[in-house]
Amino acid sequence: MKAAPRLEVQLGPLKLKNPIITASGTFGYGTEFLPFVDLSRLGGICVKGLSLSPRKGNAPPRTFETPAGMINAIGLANVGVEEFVRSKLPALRPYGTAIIANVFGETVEEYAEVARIASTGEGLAALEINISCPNTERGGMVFGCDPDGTRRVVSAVRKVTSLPLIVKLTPNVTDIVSIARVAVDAGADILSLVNTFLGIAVDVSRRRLVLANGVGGVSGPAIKPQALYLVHRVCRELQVPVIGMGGIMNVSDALEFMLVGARAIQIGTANFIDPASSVKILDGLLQALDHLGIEDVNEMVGALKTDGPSQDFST
Amino acid sequence: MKAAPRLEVQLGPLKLKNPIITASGTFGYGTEFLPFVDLSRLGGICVKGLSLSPRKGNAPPRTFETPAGMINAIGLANVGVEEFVRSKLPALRPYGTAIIANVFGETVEEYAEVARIASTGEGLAALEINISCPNTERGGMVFGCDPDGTRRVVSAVRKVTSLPLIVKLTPNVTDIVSIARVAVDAGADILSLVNTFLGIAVDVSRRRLVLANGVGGVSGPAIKPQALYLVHRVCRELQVPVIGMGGIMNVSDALEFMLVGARAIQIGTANFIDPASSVKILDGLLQALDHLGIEDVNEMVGALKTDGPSQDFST
Amino acid sequence: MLAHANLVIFQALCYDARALSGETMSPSSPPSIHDLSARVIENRDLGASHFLLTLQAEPVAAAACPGQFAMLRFAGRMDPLLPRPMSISDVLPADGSHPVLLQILHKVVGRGTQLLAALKPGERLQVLGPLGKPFSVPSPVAPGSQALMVAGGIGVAIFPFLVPMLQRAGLKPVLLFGARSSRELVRKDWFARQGVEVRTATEDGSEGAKGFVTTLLQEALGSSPEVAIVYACGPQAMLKAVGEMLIASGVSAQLSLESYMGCGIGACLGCVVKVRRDSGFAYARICVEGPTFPASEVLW
Amino acid sequence: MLAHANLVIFQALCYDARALSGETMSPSSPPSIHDLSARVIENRDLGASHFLLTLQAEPVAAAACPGQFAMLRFAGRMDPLLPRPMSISDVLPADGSHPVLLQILHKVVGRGTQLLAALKPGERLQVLGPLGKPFSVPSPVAPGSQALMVAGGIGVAIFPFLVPMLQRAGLKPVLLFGARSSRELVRKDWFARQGVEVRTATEDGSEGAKGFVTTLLQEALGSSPEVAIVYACGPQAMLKAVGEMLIASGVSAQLSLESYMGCGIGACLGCVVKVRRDSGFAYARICVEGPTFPASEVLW
Ligand SMILES: Cc1cc2nc3c(=O)[nH]c(=O)nc-3n(C[C@H](O)[C@H](O)[C@H](O)COP(=O)(O)OP(=O)(O)OC[C@H]3O[C@@H](n4cnc5c(N)ncnc54)[C@H](O)[C@@H]3O)c2cc1C
Ligand SMILES: Cc1cc2nc3c(=O)[nH]c(=O)nc-3n(C[C@H](O)[C@H](O)[C@H](O)COP(=O)(O)OP(=O)(O)OC[C@H]3O[C@@H](n4cnc5c(N)ncnc54)[C@H](O)[C@@H]3O)c2cc1C
Ligand SMILES: Cc1cc2nc3c(=O)[nH]c(=O)nc-3n(C[C@H](O)[C@H](O)[C@H](O)COP(=O)(O)O)c2cc1C
Ligand SMILES: Cc1cc2nc3c(=O)[nH]c(=O)nc-3n(C[C@H](O)[C@H](O)[C@H](O)COP(=O)(O)O)c2cc1C
Ligand code: FES
Ligand code: FES
Repeated sequence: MKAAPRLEVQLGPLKLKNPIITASGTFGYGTEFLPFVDLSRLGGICVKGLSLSPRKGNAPPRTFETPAGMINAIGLANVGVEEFVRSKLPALRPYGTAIIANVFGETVEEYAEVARIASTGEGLAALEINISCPNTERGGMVFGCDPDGTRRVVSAVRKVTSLPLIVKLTPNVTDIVSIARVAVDAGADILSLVNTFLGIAVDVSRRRLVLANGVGGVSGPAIKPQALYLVHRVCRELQVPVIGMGGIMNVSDALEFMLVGARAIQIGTANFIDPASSVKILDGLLQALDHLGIEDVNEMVGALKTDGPSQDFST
Repeated sequence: MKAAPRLEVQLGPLKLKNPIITASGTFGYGTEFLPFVDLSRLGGICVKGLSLSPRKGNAPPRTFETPAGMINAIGLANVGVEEFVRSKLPALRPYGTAIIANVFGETVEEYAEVARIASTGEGLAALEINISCPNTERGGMVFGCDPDGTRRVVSAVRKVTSLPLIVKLTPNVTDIVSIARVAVDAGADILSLVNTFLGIAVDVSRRRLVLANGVGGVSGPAIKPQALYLVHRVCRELQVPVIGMGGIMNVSDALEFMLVGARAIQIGTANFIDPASSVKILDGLLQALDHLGIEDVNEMVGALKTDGPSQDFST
Repeated sequence: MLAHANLVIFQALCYDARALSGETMSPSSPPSIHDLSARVIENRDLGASHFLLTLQAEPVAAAACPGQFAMLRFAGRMDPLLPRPMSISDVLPADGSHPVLLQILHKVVGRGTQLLAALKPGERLQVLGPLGKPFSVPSPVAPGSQALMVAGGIGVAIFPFLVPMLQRAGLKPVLLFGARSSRELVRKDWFARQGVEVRTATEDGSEGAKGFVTTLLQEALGSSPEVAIVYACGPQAMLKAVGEMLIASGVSAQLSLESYMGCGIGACLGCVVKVRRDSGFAYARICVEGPTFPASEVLW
Repeated sequence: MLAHANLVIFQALCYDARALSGETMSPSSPPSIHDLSARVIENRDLGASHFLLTLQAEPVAAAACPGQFAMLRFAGRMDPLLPRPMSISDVLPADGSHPVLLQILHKVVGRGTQLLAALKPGERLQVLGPLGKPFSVPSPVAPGSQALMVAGGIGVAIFPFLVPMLQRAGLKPVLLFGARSSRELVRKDWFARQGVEVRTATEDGSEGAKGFVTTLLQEALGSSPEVAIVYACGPQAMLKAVGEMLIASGVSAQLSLESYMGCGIGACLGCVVKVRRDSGFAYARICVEGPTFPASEVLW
């Protein structure tokens, strides 16, 4: 009998038993999925974004369906980092899966403080910093939309934690590579991308924006071609380990992200469509590798063939 | 009997008999659609992007389907501006519809020269300049991705034409408003947005990018929430007339763009799904206005209600 | 806040409980949730765009309680992407040819419900459920007291499953049913056959009182016999009006709320409603903390 | 380049021409294109994921010529978004109960063809056609000379409609049919019944010659009687091999090419193939300048 394909992946200082991670904001604090998912099988779990104080989030409506996607403006509702460390993290620890705390703040100091408190959590595998958050000190400009904001947040967090540091990039920029480079220079061990694309939905009969917040973030299959493009670009330009995401619904999608260079992937919106998506994709990955006769999932990472017709990235 | 709703719209110097325009690159040179569309009914026709010399375009594959969308890398294949003026434009003139020449170049001088030649075409209603083109003089950086490139192209074209000047913006930027502002300052009468979003498609079994060109542009319903967001932002920040597009498939989509402020809209990918889409949407618009008891389509433009829940655009 | 002390919540095995003769209705551990591919047994067109869909989804049906819902989806589709929440309208007892069946009563309003309406016997649909907090039934109750079910339009879907529970608890169920017109008073006769007193109102006056269901409620609250509890399901404007009337009247009431839903299982935080909490407010997830809420909790 | 002088192109009313007894096959103005909602008459499962779909789409069928295709789509769907190109496999003559019918022979390879396979009689499908340049038939021909139809797998779909045209032109049609295995040699018997000589090859050797269809072609070109023309349809690798063999042999040949298509009507410029033009090359649109191309024109 053939041995099962090896799934372990190493992302800088972070080792995962397999490349399947559930994405922040789409998997609650993990335990919501106990009826559907054997949490111990996952490569990692990114919890809902954590802030210094608990946040109620935006008024409803907060979500709406769009063509092959959805738009959300949850408003980063969460229990706060202290409550996470006290009650949510211990509930996840027994499953032996890498728990990743997704953190954000409205000022550089807040980022650092949330990161510091999260890092005190026993058994936390890594921090993921969500830099798609508006800087309240600078007129609401999103930190991750400019190199300076990115540098300041990442350096500040780097100083307060020795955990593996994942920086999660926003796709809403002209040149994601320049932001990625700054993040790495400022101390990121790993990059994850993409966060949601900005979008709105309009209700014609009421003549209003659908979401109470007006603007929201688009996720799901609709964004996959764009997300794949950005992941491919970052992987081509930088040596840093990358976690890819954006519209991954099945094992083929997951392999697409790995072929362009992602060492691990995150499953987001798919968790809403079928709560067992993460483990189904894991099962699918095992089958696919087995079928292809591939013994180690790392053989797929960046294995895109680039000979043949030109693959010009300028147009 | 009630009179039919008035559909005429005025965009700065450009008057259209109705707000429905077919988008560049999706409607050939117009005559391809004679079996399906009474061209004289359309508000306008944007022809395929024109360059100084004829262009063969990219090697195939050039298109691929994506979730609720498609990706294309045609490579701006076209007959060249002179042939357009000589043979394509005269064929369209009899229909009494506003013919808009979409033009581009690889240098600022080329833009100006194409625009100058196009402007000699008798009966042309407007120029639309596609600034999503790589600047071959500056390492392939896309003109429309930075304010300076935008300013130089728009000013150069403005000098050589007295036709109404539409500048077509790329959505692949951090801050579309700043680019829009530069375009207006440099002489744009009208802005049109959005062009396609950058994306790729990966063929897992062949381990290759699907398109021969590698990267392509994503269009269709998948991009609608993002396109709407960008049109809304530009309309809120600037007074310039805007033509909105991106994923418009039916009259509801068209009204969504008008409600956020677009005075006219373009139908792109929908022409491929149903070649009569443009006139069907026009018929739908007449019916919808009639049903709502609206006598003039301009009442819908920017008619989004913004009281009530906050509509914060920072997140 | 409403006192919960006299409400017994059936959190487990409601279907089985219904089959029992005794009054052994005690709370227990939360029921398990199932995700399964259900076979369509029947999809009956009730007119006026309403359909009664009967599914073979035994584990979901067997675990369901009145007031709960299920997420329905078409496996493998990317558009429409999200599953659709639908009340568990009823569960049918097993007979010789079928195990327990699940019924969904729905109205075509958009693309998802269009797809549901097109389902034919033998086809399959993915069902995730049962989900959410069930209705609770007061116990004990004064002999002869009434339970009002206030339905606005398709909101009636949630009530068939509740009827036998109320009857077993010794309550007399009365359905106050408002709709746009007579044709939309779907399943009215079914309720009558179960011994439910049905009072109707239509906006166009084509049947029953002309006007809104709130008029019927006002009358019912004003007259004897005693109303022990009110359940309501319908459009938000109606629920708001009903809720205010009931808070004013002091009668305990449970509203079943709706919202766009992402996940249905508490993970996306998309489906919230503002509720009274301590001195301030909180956003409660309709899919987990609801869809049923005490009227007094909801802050519109 | 291939001389076109001796090829008469049936650009109009091919179906009607087929019904005529005489040889009145002269070129005329291009046929009109129709976009209509077609009713499914039958969707026959031929095994090995192949389906024969019969549609009531009279104007398309009546205007169609062999070698042309149609774009099929499901109205109102946004995913899959694009219409699917399918060869017009045959048109069935009107009988008492039906007007002219359109047949599509397809193989399930992805989401679009899965949806096609699931169609049931009475359901509807949007059909745009006929599209593209038809096959042309040489005239006059030497008595007894052959026309070879080279089919790779589902490429066979394009040939049923061509058979009577060839026969009327005085050619003896021979089908060289290659597939992975015996089960995929669909509609073989139908051809035989029409008086077509069928020679088969399978990759697994389960029927006919073991190997590729190119082996059959090599044999056919080598032996008498004279081959007047060759038509080929199948995977790109096969077409390339066939094209090269035929250019070498000097026999005139028409290849039917495939590509991802956006619009099917020449507007998107998505479906191009590199072809010989003047001293250099051009990109020709498969949907308008093709799908049928002289083998000598195509630059792979
Ligand atoms: C807990 C719960 C139980 C429900 N039970 C039933 C039921 O038993 N029977 C029934 O017919 N419907 C029920 N609904 C409403 C049902 O989920 C929506 O009508 C349905 O999702 C609409 O789907 P669609 O694809 O047809 O419409 P869409 O294409 O999504 O939209 C059509 C229109 O419906 C509205 N809409 C969409 N989703 C919702 C929603 N979740 N709530 C309110 N309006 C919405 C939109 O405003 C839109 O204009 C329930 C909703 C919830 C939250
Ligand atoms: C002019 C023309 C005539 C055709 N006639 C027939 C016919 O008579 N019968 C038939 O079964 N098929 C025919 N095809 C091929 C058919 O269009 C594709 O197989 C079909 O579009 C695939 O659709 P899908 O949604 O099932 O697959 P998808 O979900 O799109 O993709 C499944 C797989 O099919 C491949 N594929 C998709 N589209 C094409 C395409 N256009 N050409 C080649 N490969 C493709 C992809 O590589 C993908 O791996 C024809 C194509 C053309 C261009
Ligand atoms: C409802 C919802 C909530 C989200 N919340 C967060 C969050 O708190 N922090 C974060 O970094 N990303 C958040 N995201 C973004 C996802 O983690 C992911 O980056 C994005 O959805 C793209 O992946 P997908 O297409 O697979 O969903 C959220 C996404 C959704 C849909
Ligand atoms: C196949 C194709 C070719 C296109 N060619 C051009 C072009 O030549 N010039 C241009 O400005 N935009 C071009 N576009 C962009 C469209 O005009 C439009 O901006 C975009 O497709 C978004 O609209 P849609 O979603 O309705 O298609 C092209 C789009 C497609 C799909
Ligand atoms: S629908 Fe996701 S939390 Fe309720
Ligand atoms: S498919 Fe659009 S040009 Fe051929």
